[in-house]
Amino acid sequence: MEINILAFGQVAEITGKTNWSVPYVKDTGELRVLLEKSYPRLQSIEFAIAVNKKLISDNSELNDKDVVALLPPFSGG
Amino acid sequence: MEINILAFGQVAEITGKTNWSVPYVKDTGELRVLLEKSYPRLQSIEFAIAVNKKLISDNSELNDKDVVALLPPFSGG
Amino acid sequence: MSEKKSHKVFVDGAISPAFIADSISKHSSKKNIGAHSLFLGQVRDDKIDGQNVIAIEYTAYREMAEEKFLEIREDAFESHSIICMHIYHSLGLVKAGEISLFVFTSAVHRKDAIDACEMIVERIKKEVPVWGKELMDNNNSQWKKND
Amino acid sequence: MSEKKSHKVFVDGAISPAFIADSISKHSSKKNIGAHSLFLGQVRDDKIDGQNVIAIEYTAYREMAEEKFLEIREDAFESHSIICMHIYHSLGLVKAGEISLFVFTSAVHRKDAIDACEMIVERIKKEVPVWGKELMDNNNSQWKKND
Repeated sequence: MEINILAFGQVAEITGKTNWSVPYVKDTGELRVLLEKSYPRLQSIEFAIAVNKKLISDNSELNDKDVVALLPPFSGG
Repeated sequence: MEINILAFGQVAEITGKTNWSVPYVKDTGELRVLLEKSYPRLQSIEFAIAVNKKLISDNSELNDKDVVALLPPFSGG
Repeated sequence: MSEKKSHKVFVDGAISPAFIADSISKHSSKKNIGAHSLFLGQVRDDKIDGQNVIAIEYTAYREMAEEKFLEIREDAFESHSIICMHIYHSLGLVKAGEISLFVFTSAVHRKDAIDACEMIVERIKKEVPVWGKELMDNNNSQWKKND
Repeated sequence: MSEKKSHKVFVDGAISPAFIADSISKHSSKKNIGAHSLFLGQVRDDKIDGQNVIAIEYTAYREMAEEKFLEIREDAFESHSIICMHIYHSLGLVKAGEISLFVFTSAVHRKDAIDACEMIVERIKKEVPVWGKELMDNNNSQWKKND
């Protein structure tokens, strides 16, 4: 199992990378915990999660090859 | 006493002139009656009256040198 | 920074896209502006009794219209937080597909620009003594009605 | 006559007034259009901790943004009687005073064009994964927040 992670904006500044993969992670809740452990500064900012380009609001199961995007608040326009 | 009359749009088409003057007329109500007598086709169209560039809704007294404009429904833009 | 001075509203014939671009360009030096709202009225080739409108000929009671444009302008600055606003309206002949009305508002925030622009357009349609005569391709004509 | 095909939304750097003029010009052949509504987002030189914003650098999650633009487009045609609509958004560097967002709707009647344009702007601000990084004149930067 491989989960692909994309980071944007302020999240990418904190993680120092925009694109990497992680092995088995059960769901987005667990991924968030793992990320905040690796990058403690993520705890102080707000970010949403999209799985395969769809924003998710509740905890969502992850499957092999899922693309998980870490999205700080949008500020286009 | 002299009242200056300006006609626009469809009103001017009916009166055949855009700018003329009339001698003594008491008020806008009387003017409307006079105009509709001279140009019976005015009875079949809607038009508002402005005195000295201000739209009037009720009958208004007219004074020497007043400029009375006959205004069919606006259709700018 | 607010530019409340008035300017000539009536223009001869159609309003060109180049004129609109030029008007937009002039605002790049006003760097407190965050949002522009533009309304453009375009002449439609409506079908009336089987005939197409090919152009509208606009006339106005200029002196009264200019007073009314000024009043709308002052009310817009009074009721909305806008930085600047412009109105241009055609007189004379404007062909189908061409632009006859251009309303342009600018503000720090989008809501002010958008709301002011809409308010101004509505008031122009209702309150300004301008008339459009729709000319058909068989030389007939009829007076435009605003909805 | 309705032109529902999609087009490239993202453009490199600022959106020029000439580009906007060209976009307006292309609609003169659609003679059933009576009203255009345009929204332009311009980069502000906001003062932050005594420093002026000199530019915004835009990045996006392109694949997701493009899907979202398409969804907004389809919803706009579904919910409003519009003839055509266009969205252009900058990526990369846009200087203060320059334009980074251009939303353009056209309809037979003004209310449809105006309402659709406003709805599209609101949805872009809220739903599209684009980020603006405000660059100051002392080389500091901060992430833009939408209101």
